[in-house]
Amino acid sequence: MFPAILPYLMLALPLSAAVASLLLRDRRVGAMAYVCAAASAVSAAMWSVVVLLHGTQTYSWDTSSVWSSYAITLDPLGALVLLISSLTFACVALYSLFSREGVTVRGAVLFNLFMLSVMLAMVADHVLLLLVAWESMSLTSFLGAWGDREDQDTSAGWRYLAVTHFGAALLIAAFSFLAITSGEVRLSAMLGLSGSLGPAVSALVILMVFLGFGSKLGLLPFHIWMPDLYGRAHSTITSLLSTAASNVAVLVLVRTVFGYVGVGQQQVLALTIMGLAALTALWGAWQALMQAEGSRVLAYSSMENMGLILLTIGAAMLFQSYGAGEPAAFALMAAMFHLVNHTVFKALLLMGAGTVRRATGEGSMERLGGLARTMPGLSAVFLVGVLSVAALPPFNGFVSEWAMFKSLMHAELISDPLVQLALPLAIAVMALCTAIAAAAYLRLYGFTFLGRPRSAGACRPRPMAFSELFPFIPLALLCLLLGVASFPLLRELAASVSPLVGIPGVQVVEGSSISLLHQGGLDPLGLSALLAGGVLLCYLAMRALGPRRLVRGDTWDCGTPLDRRTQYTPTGFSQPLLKVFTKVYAPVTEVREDPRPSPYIRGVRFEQRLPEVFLERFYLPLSAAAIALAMRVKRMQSGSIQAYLAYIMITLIVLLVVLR
Amino acid sequence: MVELLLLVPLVTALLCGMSRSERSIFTLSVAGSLITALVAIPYCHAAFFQGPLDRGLWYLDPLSALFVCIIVAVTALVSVYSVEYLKHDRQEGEANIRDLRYYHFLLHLFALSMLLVVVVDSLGLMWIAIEATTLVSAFLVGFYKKSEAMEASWKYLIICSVGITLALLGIILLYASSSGALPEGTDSLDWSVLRSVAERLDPALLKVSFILMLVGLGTKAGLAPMHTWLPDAHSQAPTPISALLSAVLLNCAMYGILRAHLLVEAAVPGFSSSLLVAFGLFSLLIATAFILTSRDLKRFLAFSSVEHMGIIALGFGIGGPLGIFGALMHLIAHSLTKTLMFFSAGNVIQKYGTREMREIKGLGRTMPVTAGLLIAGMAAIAGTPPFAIFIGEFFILSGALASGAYVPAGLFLLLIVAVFAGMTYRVLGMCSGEPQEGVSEGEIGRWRLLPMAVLAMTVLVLGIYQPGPFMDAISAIGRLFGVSI
Amino acid sequence: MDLTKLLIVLLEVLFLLMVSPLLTGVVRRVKSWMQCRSGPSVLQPYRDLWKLFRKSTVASREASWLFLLIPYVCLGAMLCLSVIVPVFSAGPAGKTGDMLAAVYVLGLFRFMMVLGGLEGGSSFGGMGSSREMMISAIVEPTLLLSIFSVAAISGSTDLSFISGFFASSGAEALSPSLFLAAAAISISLLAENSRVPFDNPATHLELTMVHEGMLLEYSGRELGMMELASQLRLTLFMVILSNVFFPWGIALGTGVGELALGAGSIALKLLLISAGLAMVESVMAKMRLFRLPNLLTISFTLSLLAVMSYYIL
Amino acid sequence: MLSIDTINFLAAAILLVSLLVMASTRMGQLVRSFALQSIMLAAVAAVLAHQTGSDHIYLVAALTLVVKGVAIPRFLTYSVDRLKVRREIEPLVGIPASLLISGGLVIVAYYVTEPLISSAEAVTRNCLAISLSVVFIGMFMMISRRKAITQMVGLLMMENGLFLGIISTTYGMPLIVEIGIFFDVFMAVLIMGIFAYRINRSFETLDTTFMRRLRG
Repeated sequence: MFPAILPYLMLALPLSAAVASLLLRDRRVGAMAYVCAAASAVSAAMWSVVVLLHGTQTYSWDTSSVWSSYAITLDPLGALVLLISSLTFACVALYSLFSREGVTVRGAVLFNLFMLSVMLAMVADHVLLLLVAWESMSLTSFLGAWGDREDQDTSAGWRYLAVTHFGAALLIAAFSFLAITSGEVRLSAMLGLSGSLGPAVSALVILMVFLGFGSKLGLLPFHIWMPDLYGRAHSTITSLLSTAASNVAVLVLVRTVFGYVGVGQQQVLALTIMGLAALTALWGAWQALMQAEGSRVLAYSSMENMGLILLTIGAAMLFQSYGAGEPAAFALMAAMFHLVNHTVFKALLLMGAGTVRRATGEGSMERLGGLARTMPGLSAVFLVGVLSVAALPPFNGFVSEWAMFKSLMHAELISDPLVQLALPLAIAVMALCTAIAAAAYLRLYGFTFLGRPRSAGACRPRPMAFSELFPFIPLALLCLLLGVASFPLLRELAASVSPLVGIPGVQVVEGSSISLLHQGGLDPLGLSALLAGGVLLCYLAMRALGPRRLVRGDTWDCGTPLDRRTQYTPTGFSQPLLKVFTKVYAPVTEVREDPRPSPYIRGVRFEQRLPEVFLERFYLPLSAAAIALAMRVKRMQSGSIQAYLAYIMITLIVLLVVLR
Repeated sequence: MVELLLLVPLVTALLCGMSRSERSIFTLSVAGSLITALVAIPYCHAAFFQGPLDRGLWYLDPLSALFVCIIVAVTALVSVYSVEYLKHDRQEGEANIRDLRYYHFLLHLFALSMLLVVVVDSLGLMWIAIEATTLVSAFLVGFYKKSEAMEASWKYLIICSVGITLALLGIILLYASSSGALPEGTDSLDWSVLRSVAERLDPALLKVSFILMLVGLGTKAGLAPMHTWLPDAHSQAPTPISALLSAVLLNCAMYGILRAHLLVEAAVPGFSSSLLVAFGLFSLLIATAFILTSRDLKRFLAFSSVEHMGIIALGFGIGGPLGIFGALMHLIAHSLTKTLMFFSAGNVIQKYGTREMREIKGLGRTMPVTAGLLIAGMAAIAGTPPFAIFIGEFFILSGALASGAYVPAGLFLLLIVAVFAGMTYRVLGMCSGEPQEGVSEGEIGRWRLLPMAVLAMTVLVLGIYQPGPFMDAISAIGRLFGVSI
Repeated sequence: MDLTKLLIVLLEVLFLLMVSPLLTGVVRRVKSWMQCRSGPSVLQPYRDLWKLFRKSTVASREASWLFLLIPYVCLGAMLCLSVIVPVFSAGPAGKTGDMLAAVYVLGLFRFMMVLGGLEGGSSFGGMGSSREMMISAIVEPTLLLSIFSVAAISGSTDLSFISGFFASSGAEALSPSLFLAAAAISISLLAENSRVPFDNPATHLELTMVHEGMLLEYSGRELGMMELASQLRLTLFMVILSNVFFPWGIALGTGVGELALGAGSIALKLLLISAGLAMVESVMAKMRLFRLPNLLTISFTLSLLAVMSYYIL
Repeated sequence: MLSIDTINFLAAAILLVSLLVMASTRMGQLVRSFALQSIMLAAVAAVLAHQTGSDHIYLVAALTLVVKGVAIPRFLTYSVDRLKVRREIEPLVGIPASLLISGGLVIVAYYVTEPLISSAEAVTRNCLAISLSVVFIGMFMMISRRKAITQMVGLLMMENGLFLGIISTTYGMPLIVEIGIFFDVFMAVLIMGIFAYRINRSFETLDTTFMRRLRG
């Protein structure tokens, strides 16, 4: 039977492609490896569809070893995430294949391995497989991001590894708790363990899982690696890391918290998680607004989006802990939907940012501008991505953000005053994040594509072949499709998250309209039709007034010819908001007078720097303290043999006297 | 007979010592170590699957068989690796043909003494063998005859001798404790006899005896704060010898501690295991500090050995099926992985002519295969899945959590993360960047990559899939500890 | 959707389209009275629009394909919004439209308009865009929170439902939280529509302008569309304000008499609000840009309090 | 009973000689004191052998006398002459302080062995405590003295303490073990001698406090 080989294809293709290109070290093989990756992604998508049609499928391989049998399983929830992720994978594979600077063997190998580990992590039904896939994701993404660069500075990459390894250690601890409590290594055999774990330990486990996965999602304070990685690494890697890796993290997090452990009565924990997620989202939005590089904006934007998703998941936990299953299911559905949407538009945006950087040779928005005229195709698809990420109708980000907002509006179902204060606050945070992040995306688009070019590279970007643009198109279409006609997907999502909250079937979609408990719903299809109709009407009305006569002229310049320096800069653009939130950013300003030979001309230099608070106030002191402590310990290895012998003697005497 | 297992390395050592040409030395050495490995197979098989071999002086139970396997395997790999290593040394003028003879004579003698440690029945003879390992390996540590090497071997000799003397006192007290338990006139130092009466040994004497043995053998096993000789000796010895020291010698001392632990645990439950946990964690703590600050590649690896011996002690201390399995797995995996790490370090050091990690740059460019294996080894040694060490750490952690030892578990987790951070920082620093002037591209030697590749594959496979016989052997050892794995 | 409903919707949209320029005219007229000027006719905005629609367009050389698309999107979004927002009739008989979605449609309008400001690459456009984003970063959360409080009281986010709920429940629905929300939305109305004290719609002085700065590069037909869209936006805000907080007279059925009453009452309310707006604009001065956040934060706090007080009190 | 008293007397004398070793200021004095201790140890063994009548303890006594009482001291004296070691001891901890600390170590040893003694025979009591004391003192000797040779003597003293423990608590180990231990000790001293010679060649001193190149 054909569908039975799909999972094998999905896993074997990238593995064999990676091994083949590693052994043969030929660029053509590397190119073939990307094709294999795309094929594997397609088979993953097909498998997901099969699972969505026929229900959960499990494959297991018996080993006589300590790990009993390895198994992979795909449930409908996983299938939905895998479906969208694999479509994105296929696009990114094509993007890498067609990219101008060509295919490198190393890139192809790492791409395939990374994709393999992501897919494996999504379907893993075994503790070891999950942990292996998870760590291999970190390692391959790290190698992909840093390995091919010649720069001396590996500290940023090291930060990434260290932080994710810390997260992995927490996950290892958490899953080891689960495994010893259930006596199982199969994940699907774990169900509702909170009863046997006890409230304190299950809270600990949930927190560890949350922080562990959070380390990849950029949860505060684990986000420090994100901007540097996104700023430096190739967009192939970042576009997968931000999307597929996040999908894995959230998917397994949801499965663990709601399925394996079960929420129980963890109200305080849920509120804590919501608080942390809210801070993450806010911090991400604030920082996204101030970054000069497009890829760094997108890094913080990932942080913001993941913060919102985790906030909604936290709300779902809160509802669940009070026994309100329906809103919990709705919140989970909203979060998962935003997750898949984020996959689509973030991959599009990161690929776009990478293309811009390579076409112009400029990474900073301070030196870009005007690309909409020279790269119209890219500017159009990028606009779709920006509108999606800014949650504007009729694109997908809008629908999922609407649903997330809506899910927080069920405070009246729970009579606890704490919750009734917390949920409105969550809404306030979400609203603030959305607004600030929208400003950041606007700035990203406006200063990259609009206005006049700010550097020579931006004046004459390398032209883009259609094959380069092609991988963007399915993603852009998907952004629109998921925004306009997402109701079948939402219906599936709602059905697949409802077992997690213990409710047989939550009805959230009626016709094409989404709502819960009849509290006002959204009909994305209708709204989009109205929008399209409005625009069409305007167009027809204007046509009726006669053809447009268009004259090109100079920009209004008040009589002073405009040059590069008269244009608004991205820094200037965000300056008012910097002033508003000056307490948050705590900018370090330095005004220096330049010594000049002439007494009549005064030169003044103004410098403003936004400190990376978490790095400078938390991590650097922490590591400095650790090193200082280690240096003190190091003194014990003084080189004196007498001292060494004294250690032995003292140890011995102390032990004998104390324990005799 | 077990004597054959000991005879082959002895003969190899003597033949190597008498050979005239470089070629014949290398051939003899490799052949000898491989034959030893072959000879060991039936013994180990019997010990694992047919119960202990108890023949007079010799005693081979599953635990000894495991150590025999590790010793012969690592020795074989080391003798293969040594070929090109010493050729390179000879080209550089660091060693002449006499040194070669001397090296191989001692190498096989060293292997012999370590084999002796694990196959004798009497604890007294075990002590003698352990002291013999110190005496033989001191010459190997001082192989390069530089003043640092002299210093290191002196410290090694003195500190380990002191430690081992304390251990002997412990053995004496153990012996004394048995006098009440055994029938008059049959007091014995044989482990197999002591084991059978373990519950009736005098607890007061046993406690003091265990402390003395733990401190004494712990010195040799590299448990902090008695580990001080270890970085010196490891850094000064020729790199293949460092591998042997780290991967096998430390384990031999750990073997002695385990033998004592098994006895004490039967008579005074909980006493020795809590001491093992304490020493394990302390070693982990101290080693972490040094790993974070070390600059010398081989010292760095030596401290990593301290760390891992700490983890192994922790695992055995935690006990239970999970802890014991984890510790055994970790012990095996650490031997193999650390050998791989030292081999990689040997390539790097011979290529760059320095051990200073800050002066080593751009390995990814100059020696891509070594760099790849180094990174794989680093990932493995830092406990990244799916390498075998991860399995060990995972089970030790699970064991700690299952037994409710949350504080040790938390500390353990925190420290291995810190170690990971320190490890990656250094290794990445070496692999990236621009190589300095005068370092040509290309690996040094192809054959030395073979044992490394074998090791890397083994730790990888062992992490993902543990073959049936392997698990059977482990569970045979587990039964010795009274747990069913 | 049956035919009557469709008809009502069409009527409402037409009504809004027709009345929007008039309201702008009224505001200007009232303001000039207050300044003891006779001022232009209230029909002047119609004439302006007609003139603009027939003029040819001058576009900057620097502007891209997006520049000419933006006015269509903006006006289209406002048309879409006028379909959603209940004008004459509400309740089960009225149309359905989600209030949260309405905020997002407004967001789309603003996003596009601000992007338009960045086309051309002059410093005026950038300045206007930058300031607009600063204001909207706080106004949008305020709006959403106010909606949340209203939704919490009425039990739905459906605009028509809310309006019908308040119309039918009368005085018992009055609560402190409603007042706070009304205050917050009123301040947002001023901010969102670039009125004094946030912006001065009557000036093109570069140091103060926000809204006009963004439209500086537009001309002819496109300018007309943007102007109309802005006027429509003001009207829609007023309609929302009046139909949510003062829904008296709104039709709850589809009877002709009811509808006529609804139309009459909404027209009256719009006139009153316009007059009020003109009063506010006349007695207040435009604020310094960096004092705006204070006012905006006040409105944000008001809306947060509105939500909180609903649950606490 | 005579022999028990004799053994106890000799054991106490061994302890006193350890303190004498500690108090030595010259290399020659040190080595001679050590030789005296070894001879006393041989005497203890001989008495014990007489008491228990086991032949192999006679052998042990003879070996102790020959190896530790004669051969090793001569080897040490030869090394001191050959390597031109300075005659002074050069302690890191002064002699009075060393003696005080040694006294403290004796107390510790008695304290530690106290619970063990209750269950042991009369001979064992003192001897076990004394043997532990001698081990401690030997170890302290290694810590508090600079020269490589003094460290060797310290180690040998530790081993003397150990032997006292062996013969007094267990009346001797199995013969093969005993002989093996003797062989090992002898080899160890020889090898240390070789290294001391090499160290002297490369550092031009036997002062171990100069060997501090390997640190950190």
